Amino acid sequence: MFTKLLLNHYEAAAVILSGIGLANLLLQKNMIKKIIGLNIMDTAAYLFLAAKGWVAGREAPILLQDINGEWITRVDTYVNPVPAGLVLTGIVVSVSVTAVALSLTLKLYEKYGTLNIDEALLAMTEEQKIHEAISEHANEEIAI
Amino acid sequence: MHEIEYYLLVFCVIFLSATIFLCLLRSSLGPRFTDRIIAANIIGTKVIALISTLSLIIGESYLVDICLIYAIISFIALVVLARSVIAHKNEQEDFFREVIEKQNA
Amino acid sequence: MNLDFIAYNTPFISIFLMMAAAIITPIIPQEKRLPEKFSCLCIFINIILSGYLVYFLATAPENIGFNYPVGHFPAPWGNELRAGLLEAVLALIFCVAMFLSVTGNFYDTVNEISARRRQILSVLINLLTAALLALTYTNDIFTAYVFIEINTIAACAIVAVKETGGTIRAALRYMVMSLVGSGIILLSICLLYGLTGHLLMQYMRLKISELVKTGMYDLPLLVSVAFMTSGLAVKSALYPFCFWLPDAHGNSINVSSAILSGLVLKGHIFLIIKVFFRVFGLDVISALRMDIVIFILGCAAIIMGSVHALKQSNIKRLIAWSSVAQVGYIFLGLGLNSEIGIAAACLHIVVHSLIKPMLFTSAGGLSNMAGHNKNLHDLAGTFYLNKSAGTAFIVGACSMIGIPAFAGFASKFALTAASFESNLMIFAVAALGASSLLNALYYIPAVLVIFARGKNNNLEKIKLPLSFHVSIWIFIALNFLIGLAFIPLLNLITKGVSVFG
Amino acid sequence: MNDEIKIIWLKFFNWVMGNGPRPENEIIPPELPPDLPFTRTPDKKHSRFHEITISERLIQWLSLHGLHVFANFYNILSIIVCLLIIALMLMTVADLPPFGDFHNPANNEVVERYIKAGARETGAENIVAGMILDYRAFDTFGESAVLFTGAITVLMILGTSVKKDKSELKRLHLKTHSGFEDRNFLAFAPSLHIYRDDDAILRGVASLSIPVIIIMGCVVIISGHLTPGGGFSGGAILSTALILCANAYGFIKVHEFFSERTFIVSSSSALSIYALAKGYSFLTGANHINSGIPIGTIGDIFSAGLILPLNICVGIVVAGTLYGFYALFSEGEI
Repeated sequence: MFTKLLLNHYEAAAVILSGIGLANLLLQKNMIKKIIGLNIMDTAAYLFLAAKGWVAGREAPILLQDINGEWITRVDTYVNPVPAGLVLTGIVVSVSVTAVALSLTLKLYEKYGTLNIDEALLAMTEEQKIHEAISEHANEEIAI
Repeated sequence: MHEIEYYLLVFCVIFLSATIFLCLLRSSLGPRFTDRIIAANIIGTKVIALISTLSLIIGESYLVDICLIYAIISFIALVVLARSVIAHKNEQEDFFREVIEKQNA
Repeated sequence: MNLDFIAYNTPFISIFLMMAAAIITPIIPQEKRLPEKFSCLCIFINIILSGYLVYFLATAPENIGFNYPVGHFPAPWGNELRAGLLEAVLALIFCVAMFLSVTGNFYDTVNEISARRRQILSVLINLLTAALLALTYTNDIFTAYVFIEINTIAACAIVAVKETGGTIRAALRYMVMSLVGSGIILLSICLLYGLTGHLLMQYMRLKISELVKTGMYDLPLLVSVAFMTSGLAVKSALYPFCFWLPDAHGNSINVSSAILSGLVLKGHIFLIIKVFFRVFGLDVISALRMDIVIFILGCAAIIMGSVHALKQSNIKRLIAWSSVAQVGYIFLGLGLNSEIGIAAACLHIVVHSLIKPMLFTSAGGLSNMAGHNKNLHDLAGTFYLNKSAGTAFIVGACSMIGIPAFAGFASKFALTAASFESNLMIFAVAALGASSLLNALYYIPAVLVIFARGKNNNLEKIKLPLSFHVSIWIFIALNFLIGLAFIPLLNLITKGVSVFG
Repeated sequence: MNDEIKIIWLKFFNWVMGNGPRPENEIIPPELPPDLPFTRTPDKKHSRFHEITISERLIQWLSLHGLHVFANFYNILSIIVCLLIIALMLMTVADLPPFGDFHNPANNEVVERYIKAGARETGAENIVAGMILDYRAFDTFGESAVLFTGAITVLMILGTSVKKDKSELKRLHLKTHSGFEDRNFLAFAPSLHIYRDDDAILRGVASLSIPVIIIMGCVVIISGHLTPGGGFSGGAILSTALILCANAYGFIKVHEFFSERTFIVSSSSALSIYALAKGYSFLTGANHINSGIPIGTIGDIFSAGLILPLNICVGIVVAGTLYGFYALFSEGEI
């Protein structure tokens, strides 16, 4: 198994990276660090895909010209172009997703002054308690 | 390509990667914010050198374009970071001054 | 192949129309609520198109459906959509539910959010509809990934559309959970691409059946199906991964809750069905033992969702926890791992995506009478102030409990019938029975509360606009239609499932 | 000898930890407290409620005895779960087809057609560009829609809310984090981009480099079908020009020619053109009608049918969106 892992070392690195991302996600309390962990997971997937596309001894998939100026379109010249396209799509997706997550985090910080989602819950329940107290007080006044 | 040249370039790549790790260490440990920014910037510079070396090894001229773009992006990242540090410091000093004035008053 | 032009192009046009509508909505002027009316119009056009497609496929002599190449290149090279009877029926139901939940809560958004945000909300609704339709029709797993992401972002955004601390926190939590799911799905897609070299479902399936025969890549196949299922299960709130759901659905505004509960979850669930049926094939799934896992998780979701719902005092959170239980029913049907079980699951998708928006809309109408209070004891006596919302709530509750002649009975009946052919019959029937009891336990008090003439006698009647009443009554009519005449619908779905693979 | 090594090691250690000797004339801000980590945990007890309920008492007890145990248990459990997942994935990876082998299942007839006939059928010299904008164009359309969704959502969350007064934010901050020692003023988000007199160097560099950056971006966009690059990368380069402009000349200056209205109108119209072009192409393709768009000779700038206009549209959208993200995050408005 170890020799096979050495053979697939790119994929092995990718899955270890994704494990690191997952650990970040589970262990960190800070939302920004959590989002960094998510990004690490995504990047690991792109590394995995890029490794899937590579073929030993071939060139990048942009047409080359031979000596006579003809385009070379032999299959054994170029690596697999499909993962490159998928990675491109994936990167754009992860950019927009990260932007949305970060903007929500910023709003959370503006509301509660914390980046920790559990502390935000504490602050929120306290706010609710105050609201209830105020409304009860108002009711009592009306009753009097 | 000659063998010696090839091995030299590979050595360069390995050496650059090792020094990038040292910079990474500094940028995560850095006692001051400026240390971190400088370390991050040096990483950017080293990556540019690394990519150009790689383009020599692989023989792909497209990688040089990527170098250019990387240089632009790392420059702008440095500018934005430096500016945010300046603004942050100014804001902080204002804030502390305000609080101290309040306490005195 | 002599296909009707409109019917043939419907899958693409309906997706494309919604996406184009989303793109031009930001530059439509905001006066007279034009953006929202425009998106309603587009969804209505989609209803007509999908209805025509269902009619066409149901009356066609051989209803095998068709593959629609998107672009100039045929199947293994270009993207592809697939439209069969099952997809058409689901698309029709999704469009109808979307339309009715938007029009039914049309009055509510004015009170809750500003004009600028309403415009963006209608952009998001258009995008969600496009993503749902694309998830329904797609035949390419990477296209599915892209549209899952659109679905995720838009869903989080419509949770956060009203800016309070609770919604921001709920949206953030939802976002993180869904992003974990997306990451896992992406890894699984990478693995599958590495193993098969295709991204289109039918070609992947051919390759996978070859691989299973040779027995070469057993572990990678198992890992990829497990990752795909768990990623999509996180997004569709299967029981152990469902704790983000009540926050997200309970805190947001009514139209968001209705759309999220009724439709967004269903898109992801239908994608799981698609992956099981069209990428792996049911025999491979049962060989890899995924069906048992799904079945157990489904049973757990049914019981635990109802148990959690019993503890709620907020009406929206109660309905949200009941969604968890209903998602469990669908997974139970899926875990039976037979065509008839999947047909029952699809019927439950249809039923639930009509009932849940109705419940949320009517709960919104009731709580509007009680001064926007969502606590159950504040809703006392609201039936007399808003009779149509009260009726709809009763009908929805009866449906959820599974009383005959209501829509919920149809899917429970189909699920029970499907479980008789399986060796897991005892567990399935036990879970269904137990959950019916639990549903009754938490829905009947809620229904009784809205009749109670108690302390809230001083509430004033607020007149709601016609759009609310019309949507609610259409919901009720559809509910009775399905509940009384579900056999033709079930036949249609069964036919669709038989040509699905 | 041994001591020398020790001293060298100590020096290295001090360097790594940042404790090394500092230059004598270095300016150290005297009154500011030292750096803390990015965030800090605030005080457990918020002092507004003085009644102690049972749940609070339970929480107190837990915080004294049980919470540490629970937190450690959770951490250890999640580390174990992660390690298990990594081990499982490593076993999976060991089973996968070997890296870089041309017999892999991924190198099949699909790739063969993309490489062999790609240039002839799409007219693009860059096979990846031909693939994502012609063979699998529906994915790319969805991808632009994802970017659009993200931009609209961020605009909604950060841009359309009522701006809080700065003093209000400070009050909130002081309420949750009392005391001096906290230096984490994310919420204070000072306006970064004011025109300042001491920015002459930056303005000089920017006035030289912004035209170059814009030309670079345009070249990357326009030659997207010939060389690596295309709409997404070129748009990102263009957006860096806008960001540099905002930094050097102030945010107001950019606002003169790139406001929120410009952003929405430009990206909506660019995406509409994209959608129309692709919709035409998809519909004609699905109905087996010749679309009539000339492909041109491979290698020319004006070749590859719709790929060039699509790249330009995508470039506009991406440039606007990325600058919009930057502006919204730093200023709260575009």
